[in-house]
Amino acid sequence: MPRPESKTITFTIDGREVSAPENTMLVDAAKLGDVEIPVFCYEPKLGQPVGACRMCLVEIEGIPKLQTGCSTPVKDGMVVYTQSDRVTIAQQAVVEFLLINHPLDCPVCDKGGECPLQDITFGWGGGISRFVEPKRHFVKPLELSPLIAIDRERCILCYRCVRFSQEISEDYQLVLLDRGAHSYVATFDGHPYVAPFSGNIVELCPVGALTSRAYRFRARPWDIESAGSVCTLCPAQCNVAVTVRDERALRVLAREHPEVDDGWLCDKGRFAYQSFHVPERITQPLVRDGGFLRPVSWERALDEASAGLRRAGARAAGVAAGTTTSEEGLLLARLLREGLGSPHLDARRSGTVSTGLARALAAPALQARVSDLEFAHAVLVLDTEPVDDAPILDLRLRKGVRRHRTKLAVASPGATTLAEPATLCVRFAPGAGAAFAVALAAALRGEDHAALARDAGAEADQVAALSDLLRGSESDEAQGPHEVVILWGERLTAGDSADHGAQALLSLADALGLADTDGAGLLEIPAHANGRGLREAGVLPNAGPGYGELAGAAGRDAAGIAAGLAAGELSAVYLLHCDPLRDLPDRQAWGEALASASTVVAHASHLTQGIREHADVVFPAEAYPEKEGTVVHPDGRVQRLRPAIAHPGEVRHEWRVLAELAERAGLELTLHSGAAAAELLYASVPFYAGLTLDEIGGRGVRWQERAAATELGAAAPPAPGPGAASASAGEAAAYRSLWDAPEVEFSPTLEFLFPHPELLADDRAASAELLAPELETAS
Amino acid sequence: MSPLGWDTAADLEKPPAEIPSPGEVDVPEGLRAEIEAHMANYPDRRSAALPALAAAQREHGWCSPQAIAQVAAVMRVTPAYLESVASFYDMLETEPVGRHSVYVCTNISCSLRGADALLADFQRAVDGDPEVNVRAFECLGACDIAPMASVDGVYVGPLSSQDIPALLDDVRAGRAVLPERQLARRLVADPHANSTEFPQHPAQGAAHGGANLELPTEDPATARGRREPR
Amino acid sequence: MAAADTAAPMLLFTDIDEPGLATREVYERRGGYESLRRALAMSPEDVLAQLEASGLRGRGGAGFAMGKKVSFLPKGAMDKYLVCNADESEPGTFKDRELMQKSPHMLVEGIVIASYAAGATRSFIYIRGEYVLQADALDAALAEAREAGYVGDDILGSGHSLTLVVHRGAGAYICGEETGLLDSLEGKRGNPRLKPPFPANQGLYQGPTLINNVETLATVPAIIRMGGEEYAKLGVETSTGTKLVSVSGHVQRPGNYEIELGIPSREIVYGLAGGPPEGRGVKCWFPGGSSSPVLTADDLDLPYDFDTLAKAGSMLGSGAIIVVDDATPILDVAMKTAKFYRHESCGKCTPCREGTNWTVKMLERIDAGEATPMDLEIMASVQEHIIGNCLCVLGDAMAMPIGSMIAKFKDELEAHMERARLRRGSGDRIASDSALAAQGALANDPRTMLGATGAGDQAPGAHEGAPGTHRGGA
Amino acid sequence: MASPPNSEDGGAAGAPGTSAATLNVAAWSPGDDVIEVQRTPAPGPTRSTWRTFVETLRGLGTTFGRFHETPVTVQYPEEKTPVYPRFRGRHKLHRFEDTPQNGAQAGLEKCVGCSLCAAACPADCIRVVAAENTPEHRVSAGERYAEIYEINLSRCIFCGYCEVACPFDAITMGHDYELSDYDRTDLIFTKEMLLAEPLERTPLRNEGE
Repeated sequence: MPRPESKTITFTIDGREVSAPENTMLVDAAKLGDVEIPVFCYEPKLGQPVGACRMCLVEIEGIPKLQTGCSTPVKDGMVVYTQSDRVTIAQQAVVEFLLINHPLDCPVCDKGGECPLQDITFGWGGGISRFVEPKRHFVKPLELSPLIAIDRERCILCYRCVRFSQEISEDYQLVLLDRGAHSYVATFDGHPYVAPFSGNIVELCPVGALTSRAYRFRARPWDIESAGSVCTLCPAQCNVAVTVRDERALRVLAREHPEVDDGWLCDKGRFAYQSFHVPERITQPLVRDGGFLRPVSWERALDEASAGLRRAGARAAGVAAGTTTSEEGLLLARLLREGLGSPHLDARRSGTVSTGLARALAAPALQARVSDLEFAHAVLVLDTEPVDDAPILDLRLRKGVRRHRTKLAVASPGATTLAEPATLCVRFAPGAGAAFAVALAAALRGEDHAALARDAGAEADQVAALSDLLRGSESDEAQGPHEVVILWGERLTAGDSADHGAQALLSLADALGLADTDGAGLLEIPAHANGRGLREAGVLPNAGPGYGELAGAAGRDAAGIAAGLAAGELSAVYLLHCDPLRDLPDRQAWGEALASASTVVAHASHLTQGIREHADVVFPAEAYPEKEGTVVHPDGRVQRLRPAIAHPGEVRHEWRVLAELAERAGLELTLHSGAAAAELLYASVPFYAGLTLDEIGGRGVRWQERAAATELGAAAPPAPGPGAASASAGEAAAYRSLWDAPEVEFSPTLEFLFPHPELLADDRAASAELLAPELETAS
Repeated sequence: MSPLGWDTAADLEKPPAEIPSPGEVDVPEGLRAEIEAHMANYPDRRSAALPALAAAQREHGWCSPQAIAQVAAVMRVTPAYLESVASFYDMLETEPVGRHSVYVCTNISCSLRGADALLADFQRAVDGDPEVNVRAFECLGACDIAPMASVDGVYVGPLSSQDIPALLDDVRAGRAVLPERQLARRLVADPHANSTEFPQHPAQGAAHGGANLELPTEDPATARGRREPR
Repeated sequence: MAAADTAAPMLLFTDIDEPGLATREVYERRGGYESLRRALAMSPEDVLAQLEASGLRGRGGAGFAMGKKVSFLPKGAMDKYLVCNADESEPGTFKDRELMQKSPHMLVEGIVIASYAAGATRSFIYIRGEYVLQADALDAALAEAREAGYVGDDILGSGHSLTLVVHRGAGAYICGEETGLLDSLEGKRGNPRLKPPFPANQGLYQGPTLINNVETLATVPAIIRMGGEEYAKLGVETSTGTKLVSVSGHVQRPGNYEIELGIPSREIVYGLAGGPPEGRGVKCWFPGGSSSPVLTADDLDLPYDFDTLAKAGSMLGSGAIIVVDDATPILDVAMKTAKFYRHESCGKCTPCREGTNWTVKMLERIDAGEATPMDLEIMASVQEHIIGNCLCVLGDAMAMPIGSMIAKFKDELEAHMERARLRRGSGDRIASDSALAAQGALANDPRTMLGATGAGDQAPGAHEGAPGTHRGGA
Repeated sequence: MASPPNSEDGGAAGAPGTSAATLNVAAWSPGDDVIEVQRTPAPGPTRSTWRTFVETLRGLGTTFGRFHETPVTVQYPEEKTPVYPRFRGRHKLHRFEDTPQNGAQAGLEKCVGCSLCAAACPADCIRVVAAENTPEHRVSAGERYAEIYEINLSRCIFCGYCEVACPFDAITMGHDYELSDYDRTDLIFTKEMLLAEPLERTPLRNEGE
């Protein structure tokens, strides 16, 4: 769908000529001329303006009544006054009305100091109130959910929170009850407001009516600093601003990036920062000694790890996941490949896509941007559940349907939360994603797909309907090329049918002409937060940095490593931000594998079961605001993590630990700073060539849009090997809840969402036993 | 006193109130059929919220959480959405009330003719009777028979305090309330509206228009006396 | 009877009380649905031309030309909607009730003709939930009309189709505001929407929507029958045709009257409705429902039409005349009015939500003797701050009459305030009343009317800890 | 303003000397804006003799005239110098007295931990970490209280902005000026120290003294 284009017009505001794009709302256009029009209810992210608060009244020449600046689009030659007597009186009147029932308890209010109501009262209010009647008083604060407190005295009924619930996250749980001056924000019958995105209402609230219970009274705006970062708790990599006080993270806010997150955050991203500062966090190196993990010095831990790995030599293996940065991935790869001579490493959950296909899938022409999800004519969500795998994209898909009438189709093995906005929902058998894609590609090519659909456990006519939807009707074609985005999950290329899945995707792309259409393409949601970056850094069994060919034979993939360890063919494994029992399929196999491994080295921040029971050396892992390094968004946006808070305890930069181990294994790296590690990465990956930290900046840069992108090289996709795509059992039950993460488990206010309460008790107890005394003496 | 809900926190033990899954809520068959029929009337199923809630209120007596959950289950919307709608409208009760409703209009035209005293007398007369819900109501659109009341949807007026016992007897017995005072029987006041050709409505007698209406006859002094009973 | 001189041509009320007029049989016997046949024989453009020629102005309150409203709808094939606003809840108004109850087919016929002219294929009658009898009458009439093929697919072989649904509201004044009505019809809370976009472009379900009052639509068959230009000859130049007026309050014969626009208001109040009870005079009167600024007895000679009343600082509104006699304290009228709008404010926009609430509190303080003359100024200024600054007109609907009462009855309000203060000081109202009367302070204060607060307070929960009942004597 | 001890007496003693240093504008005038001040005694034998004897005797007269007076030295630290009532000394935090009104219970801290003092402090010497009151553990009258309240008195410039900023009159500047210590860390005053009554009361000057 063509993105709106607008021409620039000139209008006059307070006697100043200002140029602005036509039809921008006056409030936004005025900012271009350095004129501020105060607003409460206006928030463009929430959709159409509602004009409820009446704070933004302005005078427009030729219109007798005052108009709301938030809902009046600018037109050429418009003459606007925001300082005239009429406007001043009206604005003072609105402030006076709003403060009638506001308790003015700013000193105890968490919003104090960063409160739009304070600022606007100060800037546009009359200074006095003529309201002498008693104000209303109620019990406060009240709990709206375990995460959010509500103070109804302070509410000015701007509708932002209920609009969010109804129009953005579309959960319709938070509503306004009663009428008129009695209206109040509430939920149904005292149920809590629990939804994946509920925390956004705290940030939206222009007064202190909705506050975060985790941040409650922790700091004042003048006590804190804000540090830009990138949340790496899931592949969506939302841009965030970490609120820092005394070098600890106290809060996470959205740092709006229209190409990444659109200004929203999921509750995991918003509240899981608490897990960085809990006593259960590992802050010292641990070594297994006499069957128990014990805190030791760094030197000892490095010695043990180094010795264990060297003993294993080529029989060592590595698995990276979670928050691992690309630099760390690269160093792990070099440690294993060059230092130990082992090709066995992986950053995927299972299965290997052959290099040629991987390169073809990464071709810049095929890559969709995140904003394409919003503007495309049709979007197919294929074998992924956005709300669990990359939550923020769920909001983007809903926005596309709501605002741009994007046709949304969902193909999944189970029920989807996108059923309501979706035009079409198609089911297939669990694990049969690749087979389904093959059937769909056949349908799109106009071939007989009935048998293929049956193999995938889908209904043939539904597959046909889906193919019709993706192809678009003739009237759609009249409006220009039909833009289709396919949002697919990594599990489509999992297990044995990885190549089939990749092949099917490429033929889908071919049939829909995705490569030739601007605004169309493929967008993969990898299983791990930096999945794409790690693959590009060469953390793959069959490819080096930048999908380069390997000198030697291909190594084992994650499943292969597990099998190798269990069979004794491999003896050591290096786990980077990965507890295989949690993060990788086939828990049982991994349990056996880790039990038989002679050396297990792990970087972990919490003692989850796999680490607790099997790791021999545990290095304390960094949380993302402590890290320095590069991560790559699923759409190829290279983003930087910069240290925002201090390392707790004895935590060290992980790239430094890996470099140290690599040097002990005989490599000459001479890395002295995080920037040097980044340089090494950008030099190693051909299509990152020439990247600098300045170029990445705070907003990141898509490598596909840089000249060096051609370095990826075109690869003729090899023909699929023998054997049909089949359901892979390992991935069948692998839909993993958003809340199934140690960061959720160890965040005090978030833990109620953790889906495995039985694990929670175990992990807690073990951590407390091991770490608590140490921490007490340390503090 | 604060309106209900203002001081209420969420019960963190409860699960979030999402759209009830089918089978989670038992819906009486008749109610389900009625709501589904309403939904078929509109291009968007949400439009049926008002008629559906009204139907549920007839079934349950008020829009109880259970009633709302039932409607939500049939309409496939969240209960919070329906609660929000129900609490906006005066005729949808979000608190338990008596099964019979007596809305006494206390808006300006009725007030000018003594509705406030009528309401007070009504409330005294039903004090302690949980079955009859007497409440003040904004203009019911029957200022020509002021002061008046809508008794279970039937408009009667003009009323005086003397009519209250008879009226309540009729309500409790399930009879038609004060048949001779019902709006349905009233002719328009405009003397020109009815030319000649048709026979007079027997119940209305010979007189046309306003002539058949009894204006409250008491003088201001007695009116004042009645209004300040204590 | 004096009214006989002003005998207007009957268009809507012709034999309105004929038994059985609500049935198709009687309605057709009286020439019903002839206009529909005639309209369907014309092109939609011709029907629209007739409506424009008639000069018919909307009867709901705003008085916007109906033909123009229809012509604003975008042309072309799309889902267009026609919504009949039968949410008659302006205090003092009860004319639509009469039409729907006694002549529902006239409305149905009007809707079908208007939908034909507007190209709308879906239509809804949004009737207030309190009108049970009337909604039932409409449902019955609709069933008959469907049976006879006046509503449904391919009406009378014209190719025009229309689905018509009676939608019952549930008690909210704000749903009479057209955009609030649309939200309510979509199953939401009846909050008004921001305009623009206007309903004609983006209304019900985001489609172009024509919204008209019952009386307006019920007039359509008469216009088609007699021709637009002929209709325009009735009334005065900018206010054509006949109008139903609902007269209530302190008059001897309250009820609905059909008048030709432009007759003197005195004819209506004194001639038709018989004027206030014996021995009383008119203190003030609302010419167009409770949201119109009040006029005084001096204004009774104004011709009753849209423009004259607007020029006099008020409005014709929905044509509901409420007469207040001189035995009624103006404060009680103001209090009733303000409380009504406080109760009915939807709460969406700030000035209306807080302004109505604040006004009631100030009035209560005045009545409780806790106010000073400065409070009258504050109250007047609050009304000015509300007018024109709200999302919809409900705020204005309170602020205009209250503002007009403060302006026109300032002396009385100040006297009231002063007496209340004295009473408060002496603590005993009855005793002090006689004492004050002795001093002549209570002249012209019969204090008859209503216990404007106390029992009449129906806002669910006056949680603010209201100053309490102030009518002493407890 | 706090005056140094004995400033009045010192001023009186110096009076003769200053009167001797007469202003002597030279005959020549370098310009209207230049005034020449002669600081040495005027030359000449008469003048010199006068100075040697008469002035010395006059000075001794003053000295002996004061012989009968008691000493004015203040025996600090045994004896405390009084300060004026508005003297800005070490801060104090306050509790509600036994006045259980306005929702405040007796003895609750007035400070709600709003941090406004920290915001107002130009020396950045106040650190407040707030926490939430619970029914079981109620410290202040509001929703929040100061869990940590520290003033680094080695940085404080005693400007008094903190008491001006405080919306609850919870912090005021006291009269205690004895703020020396052997260790800088001991100069970080905690909430308990600030809430406690000073061991010895600083004497106040009387009105007009």
